This record gives sequence, C-alpha cells and structure tokens, in this order.
Amino acid sequence: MKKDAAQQPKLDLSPPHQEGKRSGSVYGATFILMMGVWVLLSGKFDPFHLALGVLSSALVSYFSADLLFSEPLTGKTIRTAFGFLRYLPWLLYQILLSALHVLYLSFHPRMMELIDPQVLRFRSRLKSDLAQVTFANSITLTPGTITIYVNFHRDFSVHAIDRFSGEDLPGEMERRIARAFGEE
Amino acid sequence: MVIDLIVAFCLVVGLIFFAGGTLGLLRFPDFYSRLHPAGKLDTMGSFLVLLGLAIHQLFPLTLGTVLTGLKLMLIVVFVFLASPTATHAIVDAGFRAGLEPWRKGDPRR
Amino acid sequence: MDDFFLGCSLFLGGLIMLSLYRGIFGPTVLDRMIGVNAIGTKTTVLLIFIGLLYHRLDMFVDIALAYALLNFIAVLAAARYFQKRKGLYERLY
Amino acid sequence: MKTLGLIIVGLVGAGLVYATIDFPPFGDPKSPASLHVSPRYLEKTVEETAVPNAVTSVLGDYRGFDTMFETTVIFCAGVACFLLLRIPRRRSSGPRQYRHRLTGLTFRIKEGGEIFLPLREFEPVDSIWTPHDFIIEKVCRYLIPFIQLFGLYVIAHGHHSPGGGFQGGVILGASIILLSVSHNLRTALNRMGEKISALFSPVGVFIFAGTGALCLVLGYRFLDYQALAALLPGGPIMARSHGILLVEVGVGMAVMGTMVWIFKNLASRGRYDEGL
Repeated sequence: MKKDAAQQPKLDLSPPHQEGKRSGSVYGATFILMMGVWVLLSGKFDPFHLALGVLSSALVSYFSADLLFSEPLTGKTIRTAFGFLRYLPWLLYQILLSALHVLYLSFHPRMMELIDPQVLRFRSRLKSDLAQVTFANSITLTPGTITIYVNFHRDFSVHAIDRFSGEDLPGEMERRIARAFGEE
Repeated sequence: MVIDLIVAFCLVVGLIFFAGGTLGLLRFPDFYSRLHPAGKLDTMGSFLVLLGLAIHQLFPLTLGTVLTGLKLMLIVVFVFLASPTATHAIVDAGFRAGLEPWRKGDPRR
Repeated sequence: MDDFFLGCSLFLGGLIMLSLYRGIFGPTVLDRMIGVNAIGTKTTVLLIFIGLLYHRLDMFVDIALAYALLNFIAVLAAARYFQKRKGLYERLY
Repeated sequence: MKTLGLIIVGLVGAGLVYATIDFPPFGDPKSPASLHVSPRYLEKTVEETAVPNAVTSVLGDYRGFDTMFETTVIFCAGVACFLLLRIPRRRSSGPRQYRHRLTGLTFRIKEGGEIFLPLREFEPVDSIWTPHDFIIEKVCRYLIPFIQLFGLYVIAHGHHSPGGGFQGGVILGASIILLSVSHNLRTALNRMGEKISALFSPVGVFIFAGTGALCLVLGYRFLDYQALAALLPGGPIMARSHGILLVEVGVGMAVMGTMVWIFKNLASRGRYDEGL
C-alpha cells in the first residue's frame, strides 16, 4: 500500500469488502456462465427446471458476482480467457512428462540416493495477480516442484525434489503465461 | 473393440499413477517430499481414470451420457484447480509450523 | 468389462488402505493431513467406479462432486488452523 | 454436581441401551416396518407424488412431521450455540489494533481507550496474525460462485437425484465457510452478516411450517400438499411434488443459516471480531 495521501486528491474510502466494481457486464457475464453450468449439471430441459435454473443463476450472480469478476469486463478479459485456453495443452504435456519422472523416482529401489530436495528462489516478472496465481499453481501441478510461498515482491520459493525437476524454472512456463495474459 | 482397449489403457495407466503416488507417500523421507507424489501423481491418476470412464460410458451415445461425461470432466477440472491449492495450503502450514526440509544425508523422518 | 472395473476398484480400495498408514502413523499432524487428502482424491474416483458397477452413474457423479468439494474445504480449513506462527520465514527472506 | 450429572447420563444411557434390545434385528424382513410401510412407499411413490426418488418423497411428504422437527432441532442447535458462546460487544474488550487505511500506520488502543478520529478511515486488525495468502484467496474467489450454484442445484434436484434440502444447505453453508477460511472472518461477515445468518434458520423453519399451515387453511390436514393444487397449476399430484420442493427450500435455508451461524460463533469465540 504505497499510496501517498497528498498525491491522491480523491480518497478511496469504500469499505474493504467492496473490492469489485459492480457493473452490469459483470452481472451479465456471471449469469450466462452460471446458466451454462446449470444446464450441464441439470440435464433437464423442461420449462420448470429451466426456470429454477434462471432463478438460481440470478441468486448466485446477485450474491457473488464480484467474487468472480473483480473489475468490469473488457475485451482484454476475453482475450485472456482464450490465451489461457491455448496455454492449457502445453501445461498438460508438461505435467505428464514430469509425472513420469516422479513415478520413476517413487518406484526406484534406490530412491533415497536419487532425490535431493532443495528450496529454489527466483523473482518473477509477471505483473497481475491472476498471472502469478496461474504460475504458482502450474508450478505446483507439475510434479517435482511445489510453490511454498509468494511474497509481496513476487519472490517465489519453490521446493524441488531433485536437481532435474527445478532446473528450468522460471523459463519457458513463465514466458508462456506472460504471453497468455498479454504481458509480453 | 478399439474403444475398450483405449478405456483399459487409460484405467491401467491411471491406476499405475495412483499406485506410484501411494508408494511415494509411504517411502519418501520427509513431509515436503511426500507431498510431491501424494498431491500430484493422484491428480494425474484421477484425470486418466475419469477420462477412461467418461469414454466408456459414452456408448450408447445419447444426450444423457454426453452430459454425464461432461460432468465427469467437471470433476477433473475441479480436481485440477483444488489439488494444487490444497497442496500449497498444507506446505504453507508446514513451513509456518517450522518443519525443516530434509536434505541429503539426514536420517529419514 | 464389469469384472475389470470391479478389479480396478478393489485395487483402488487397497491403495486407500495403504494411504491410511500415513494417516494413522504419520510422524507429524501434517503428514496425517497429506494422508487424508490422498484418501479423499482416491475416494472421489472410487465413487465413480461404484456408480458404474451399480449402473447409476448419473447419481454417483453428483455424490462424487460434492465429496471432492467438501474434502477440499476440509483440508483447507485444517491447514489454515496451523498457520498461526511465523516458522521458517525469517530465514527465507 | 459433576458426579450427579455423570450418574444421570449413565442411567439414561443404560435405559436407552436396554430399550434397543426390544428392537427387531437389523435388516429383518419380518419386522413391522418392512412388512407394511416400506412396500407401500416404494410402490405408490411415483403415482401419488410424481417423485422418482423415493427417499425424497418419504422425507418430504410421508414423513413430513419428522423432517419438520429435524429442522427445528437444527434451529435449536444454532440458538443454543448462540446463547452459550456469544459475548455482546462491550466498549472495551481488551486492547485493540487499528490500521489507518491511507498511510498504513497501525495504532494500538489500550483497554478502555477510545478512537477520536473518523472511524471509517481505520480498519480493525487481528491481534493474532493470520497470514495473507493470495493464491488460496484467488482460487477460492473463483470457486465459491460455482459451489453455491452446485448447492442450489442439489436443492432443486432432490426429486431426481440424491440430494435435497439438507445436503444442498450444507454445501451452501460450506461455501460461506470457505470464504471465511480463505480470506478472513470479517470478509465473510461483510457478505453474510450475523443478523442474516441468524435470520435464515428461523425463516427456513417458518417456510416449512408455513407450507403445512397453508394446507390447513385451505381445508386439508397439516402438511397435506394436495391442498396446494388450488394455488399451483398441475393438479393434486403435481401439487404434492411442488410442495416437497417448497419444503426442501425451507430446509436448505435453515441448514445453511445455522451452519454459518454456529461456525462464526465458534471461530471467533463469540466475539465476531476476528477468527479463522
């Protein structure tokens, strides 16, 4: 919170829980998303159940739309969503590769000599919170590495099970996430 | 029966991942290294097993089975979101409780 | 195919029994938590197997989803409960 | 006093155990319940109530009184927790800490002290430091709406799949608890305050009992949902089905409100200022 009160003529004194700006696009997008998930879950297309779905989606989007989208929707949100979808197959491939590596380790009879746990530290260049969360969860999903902590200065500490698992961090994964979230 | 072969392959590989995860959970030397097989190999295993089952129940192809298959994939999406978060929460708790990471040469705990 | 599924679910049940060792005898509380989390993930898959064997998959999918959800919340709450001290963080930074 | 309580509890427990000896053995096909009641429920459920899931129709319709008083028991549990734990806010409950939101300075107010500056520029700070973890926070923000939608789905589809008011209410309450666990108690209180959660449980019981009373007003017996055919379209059989849905909504509200209420009382030790 490096806000200088003198440089900010308009004080932002809204209560801390109202983080999200509530706008129509946020409600609309949440409603459409919820309705889609409802149709998937319900599987009944008679008017009665669809009316229940409309009611439930409206309730949820009234109650917690600002949890899902914390700022009004723009074109960037949709571009980010598509970039994220493009990033997923690569992530799955990486998870499969390193899962095979950890599988080999855990079946190996002399496992204790092969593993060499260490805590790596590096500073990420990703700016937005969402990109950092994606990066941290991708690291944790890739077997062999676990994000321990991300602090305020974007310092990541990662626990790696051996030298091979942690050698290409941040590297390729960070570059791809930066491209997906438009932070090149 | 190509489909049955694909399903059986998915299930067997997924169960091998599960077995590796459990074995690692029992064999690895300390808290932090146990999290690697337990949290992540299980995620991969459940992905493969649920994918296989979703393909299996897709026949006969009706609207109901397609929706059930999509629901199975919804479980997979949920597991892929929730599992790393839970792992992160546990490892954070361990770090705050002051557990030392195991290094090469220490006795196992 | 049903026999194969039965075998798979029995194998999964055996793995759950093995994970229970970590849940009971784990040297620290956090080890027990890892064991419980691993059992939860396996149980989600086992519920789907049971649904296939009973031919009521549409019902058991809902149960499995609810189980996975409550398991996640329980593990998160249990992990949060221990986050009261500073621990090793002074040494990291 | 303690010994007396122990003796009473022991006597009552022994009496209960003695009473269970007279029960028919578990799974006995000749017990009265299996001979008369169960076959009728299983055979007549679909033609009488248009509900495919026999468990839901038994819980909501045939055994409606049972379920109504179960809901009342849950409400009583919430009230008991409230009466035992809640400490009304006194002006000076130990030293407190406030952070000035613009400068980031933290003030410590001594016991009995007062703050003279405009209070809305300050936010209270927990005295037990709970770490801020933005990974858990972000992921849970995205999960909570979907969890709530799933809870509503479980309530609405109790007729066709396993579920109903109790299960859906638990999932809805768990979503609020997840918000409190992943952020902090204050965020959850801002979203669903003490009054709302305390209001939800009696309102749920009221919806259940009110549906029954509405049948009474319309000239039928208590909780006989056929009476609702005068108000809802679809004839007496569909009216029973819709009546079960109404009742399930009441149960869901009661369970959700009570869960959140009890959680907040327990997590903040009755003070509602800080907690997990």
